[in-house]
Amino acid sequence: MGMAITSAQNKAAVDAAVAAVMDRFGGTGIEATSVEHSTGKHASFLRIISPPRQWLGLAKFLRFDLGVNHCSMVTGTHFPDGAEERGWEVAYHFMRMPVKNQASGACVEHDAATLTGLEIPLEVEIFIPLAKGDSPVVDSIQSIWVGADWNEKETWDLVGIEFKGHKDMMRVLNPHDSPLGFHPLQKQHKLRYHDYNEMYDDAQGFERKPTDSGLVK
Amino acid sequence: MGPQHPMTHGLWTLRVKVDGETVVDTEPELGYIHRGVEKICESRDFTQIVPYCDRLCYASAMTWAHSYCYAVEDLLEVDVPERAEYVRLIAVEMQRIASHLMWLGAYTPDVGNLTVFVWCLRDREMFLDLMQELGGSRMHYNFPRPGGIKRDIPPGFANRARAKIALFLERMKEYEMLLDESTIFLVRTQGVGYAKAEEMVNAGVTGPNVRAAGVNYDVRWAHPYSVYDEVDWTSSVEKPSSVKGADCYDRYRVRMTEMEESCRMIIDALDKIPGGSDTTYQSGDEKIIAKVPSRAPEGATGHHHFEDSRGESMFYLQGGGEGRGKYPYRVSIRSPMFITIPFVAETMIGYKIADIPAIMGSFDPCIGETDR
Amino acid sequence: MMEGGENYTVFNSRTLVDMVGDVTDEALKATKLKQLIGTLGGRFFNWAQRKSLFPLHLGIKCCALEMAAAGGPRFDAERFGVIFRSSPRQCDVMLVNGPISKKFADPIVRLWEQMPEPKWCIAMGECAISGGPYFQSYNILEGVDTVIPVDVYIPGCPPRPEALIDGFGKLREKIIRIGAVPSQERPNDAPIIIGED
Amino acid sequence: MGDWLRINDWVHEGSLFLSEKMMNLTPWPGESEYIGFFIEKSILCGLIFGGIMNTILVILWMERKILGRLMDRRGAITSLRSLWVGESGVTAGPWWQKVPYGLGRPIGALVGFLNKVAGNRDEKHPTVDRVNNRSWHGVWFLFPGFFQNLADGMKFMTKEHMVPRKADKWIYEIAPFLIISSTVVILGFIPLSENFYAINPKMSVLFMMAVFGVAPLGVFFAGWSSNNKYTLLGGIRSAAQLTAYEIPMLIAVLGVCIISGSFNLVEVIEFQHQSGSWNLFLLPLGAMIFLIAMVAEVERIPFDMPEAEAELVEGWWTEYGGMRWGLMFAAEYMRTYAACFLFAHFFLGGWHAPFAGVIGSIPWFGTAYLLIPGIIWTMLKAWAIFVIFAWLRAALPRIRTDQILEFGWRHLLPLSILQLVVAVLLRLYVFDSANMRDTARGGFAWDGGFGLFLIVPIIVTFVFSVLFVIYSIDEEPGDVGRPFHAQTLEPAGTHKAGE
Repeated sequence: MGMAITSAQNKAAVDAAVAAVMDRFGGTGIEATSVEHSTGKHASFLRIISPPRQWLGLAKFLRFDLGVNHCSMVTGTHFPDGAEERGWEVAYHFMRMPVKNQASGACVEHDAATLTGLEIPLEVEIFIPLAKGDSPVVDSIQSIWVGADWNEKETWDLVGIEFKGHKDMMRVLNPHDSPLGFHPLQKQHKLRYHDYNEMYDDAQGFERKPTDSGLVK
Repeated sequence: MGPQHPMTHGLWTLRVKVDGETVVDTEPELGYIHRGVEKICESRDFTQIVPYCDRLCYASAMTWAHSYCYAVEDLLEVDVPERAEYVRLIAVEMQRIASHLMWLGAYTPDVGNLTVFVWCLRDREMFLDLMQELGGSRMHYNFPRPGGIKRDIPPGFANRARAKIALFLERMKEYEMLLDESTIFLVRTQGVGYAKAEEMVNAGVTGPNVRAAGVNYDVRWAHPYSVYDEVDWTSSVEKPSSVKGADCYDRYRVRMTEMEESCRMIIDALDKIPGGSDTTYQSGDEKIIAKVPSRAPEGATGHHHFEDSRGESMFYLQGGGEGRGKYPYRVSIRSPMFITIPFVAETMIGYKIADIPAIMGSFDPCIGETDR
Repeated sequence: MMEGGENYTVFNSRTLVDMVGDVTDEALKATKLKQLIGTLGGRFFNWAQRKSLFPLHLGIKCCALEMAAAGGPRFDAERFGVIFRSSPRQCDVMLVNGPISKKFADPIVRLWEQMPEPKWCIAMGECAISGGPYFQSYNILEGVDTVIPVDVYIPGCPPRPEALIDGFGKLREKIIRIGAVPSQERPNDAPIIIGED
Repeated sequence: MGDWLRINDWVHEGSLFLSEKMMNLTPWPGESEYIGFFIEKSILCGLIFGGIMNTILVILWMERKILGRLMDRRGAITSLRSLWVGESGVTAGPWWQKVPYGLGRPIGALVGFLNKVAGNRDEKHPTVDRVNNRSWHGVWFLFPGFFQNLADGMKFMTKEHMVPRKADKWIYEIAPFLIISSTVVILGFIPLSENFYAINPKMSVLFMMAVFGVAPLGVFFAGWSSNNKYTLLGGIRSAAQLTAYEIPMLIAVLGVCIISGSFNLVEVIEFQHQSGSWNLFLLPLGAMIFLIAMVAEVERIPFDMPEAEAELVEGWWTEYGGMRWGLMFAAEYMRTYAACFLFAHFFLGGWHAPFAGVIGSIPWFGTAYLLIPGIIWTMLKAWAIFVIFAWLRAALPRIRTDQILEFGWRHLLPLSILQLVVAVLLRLYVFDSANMRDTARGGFAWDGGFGLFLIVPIIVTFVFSVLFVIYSIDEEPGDVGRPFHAQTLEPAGTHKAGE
């Protein structure tokens, strides 16, 4: 009981992070705000909107100065109907964990209420809007967070966002022999039988051939 | 190894290069049950997505559905009634026990003992029965709803849960007798599969696997979301045995203690639940489910970090899809095992072939969520 | 010498064996002994086959856990001779318990071809029957019967372990009805669906 | 002290009589001895193999039931009942009408009769019948679960025979037969009773141990010829493991032979009886080593690394299906069974009833007790050993290959030499050959010269038990360091000598 981060700690950490980011990157197009979750404990998190040019510098700042050591997720989104400068968007989610390498037979015995400064867990959300086009490119952060490696692979595989500087990019979820440029989560790909009539008139599939007939036995 | 191989706990391939019996290089290969859930969810409304989230991970359906529900509540700006939060906590912790039991059951055949596997299945049935009372189904409960829960806890549930947990805690001693006191089990798991805390965190490994290395980090207290700050529990952290990090035995111990903590949490939550654990509200009562708008405005986003039984799961939703916002525009799922599997594959290098299942199993892979 | 299937020609004894076999066969046919032995032994072998159905230990998705639970104490499929083996060479039944993705279509056909005749296939769960909740997906086949012939369908998402055991019961009924014939010679008209009768 | 069930003598006399009668009709009456020998051996082999093969069903059944019970399950409950009641009400119809010459009519009548006695009871309650069809309710004499293995074996016969395309066909085909034939040969040398054995050469122990070592060759052949990485690894592991455990096992057996003064199995057993004490109490360490090594030799848990299911699918028999696999499966259990027999013979006094002297002196009961044929005692002892095997399988996880080998070479081998020394000392300085007796009670050769009956076995067993207890008490959990780190950063073969 009582072993959770209080909202005061949370607010303090996020405010300090916002101040640090704005202090370092103010005026470069990077916007850092403190946002509240709209449910539950209404905890705050740090949201940064960054142009792609500044991304690598921001990432290094987060990793080495703010101690954000855990890359949670990379999400790419396709906005074919969006604004010109936001045809694609990459959303990153990071976490800060109070981690040290442990000596033998020891562990971090801390009380959550006593954590201060950079030890307080922090949630970071970063949006990077990319311009419209066929080949969206963003810098890879594979070398900063190892955990971003497979996340980026997946984002490229499903959404088709290229990560500049990523070594060993390959398909992870789709078959290796998928056609070049096939990224199923792009919006021009419809769900296979999305049409209502097609779905229900011939629900058993007696007349319809799967789109992949001939590809498999 | 794979895709059909008893080691893999699902369908995936691990290409292993060996020199004699020593593993020299590994390369995981996923995607054998990639189902495109993220794409399908873009044409489902917010309630229809819950069953898909159930089916993400076959060993812990409840946690994934809850993970989604918290994210969609963040998107739709809903506050959940407190009683519903308590029931959710009970359901999630029971699912965590069942999932860890399934892990233990799958892990012990990896090191060669079939008895514990069968016993774990036996005890898992108790918790499946309890969850079946909540959701109505054995595995995919479809229990939480955006804004609350589908049904309240049924009459007599609390007493049955208490009795079964008391029995289960007795049975856990049997497991510990059979495993912790067996020298063979110890030599198979101790000193095998070291993973360092800092490397794991950097590589994105979360949950029990990283807590086994002595890192006291748990989303449940670091980013408190449900009523976890009100019930009585402590994060189960194992002291690693070596500077090299946590070995398989540590990961086994951390899950065992986590099951005990979950039992404690459930009992405590049953005592503290507002309205009392003996009352049952009708489905749709505002005490257990809040009013939820069915559309999300364009541009709204919601995400939620959630402590799944395998690590930190997360949903990231963008509102404003088709049907004027009735569907989400983009659903993105963070699977803990997707990030963990490449790390585990590297961990194995240098060990013997016989250690591959021991190491792989100790990280608790679940391919359903990995491939999505 | 080792190529093709012509290994027996080394001693040129194949023809001899064939000839002796043919003569014996004719003699047996003439005395109807073959029919006698075939009918009598056939029933016993039929019994043996239907009482010992080894499914392949192949866990694809959710139903794999119900498959495991069916082997556990409460349901205990081993009572009925259902024992899970890991190698396809030693199995009689392929229990397909999940969606078949495009990537997995090839391996599962290979697994099916590695199993010796007579063999059966049980499609367990909606995903294996028709694609289930993922039938719209870009990566999922519409049921396993698009790649391998299915004998018994068990609906449910996932079916309970009792349903799985009942599925094996239905498979036994099928075996007693049409005999333990290889999968190519089996009448393809009426797959069994649990819950129909 | 003799056994009234003198099967060897009966068969010998009977076949001699038969051959004399037969040969007197031919122009070579003097050859009847050889013909008689041939007939005798054929009958005996048939009896021995038939007996052992049939009782293997008991072994398999016991394992399933014991494992099932330990795992809170029932185990197999298949019974022959479904032969006549069909499956869930579905039958094959009056199939006996297809049998030519009307020979099927008695079968039809039999089926009808069985259906009346032990068939579906009530057509109005199909669910009850369906549940009953799975099992034996009310019909105890159908031995539920016993025929599961019969069904398995018959099924293997009908399975398709497949040879992998890349396999080395000849060796692939030969390997299972190598394994099973060498196993069957062992069974021929096992006496089931004082007067019931197929053959009893003077050096039977040596020969048996030699034949036991042939099967690993077949295993290695099978693993290599399948041309599969799992089977190859399994075969290599098997070869390494069997070599490592053969030596301690042989030395343990050597201890037994030294203390008994014979390489003949029958004489080893008779010695145990006549000297008054089973070898188990004289050489407890040897018995333990022999048991452990035997578990490893027959590749059962915890030493089933060659067929480790978790990493090597099914080990060296992954590529075998159908009857070839059935043969290897049977050979596995035959070896296990042979191991049980050997343990019973070497250490548990073979066919001699336990406490024959004490119980035999009870007036009426004792007489009846001594009349129990030795073959029953042999079987019971072997089955009791098999219970230990099954128990181990349920209780223990699997050991890693390097740990298996290390345990074999570094622990079992020195211990086996130690027990060899103990055996030599006992035989040379303690044994009193003058006190051997061939009575129901046995002799008292182990009185240590003090006239105290069985003083030596008691002391040895007590000392061993104390040492074992001391050894097996765990130290404080906090004090024990973890085992050494097993990670090899340099791959094998890259080490240089002297580093």
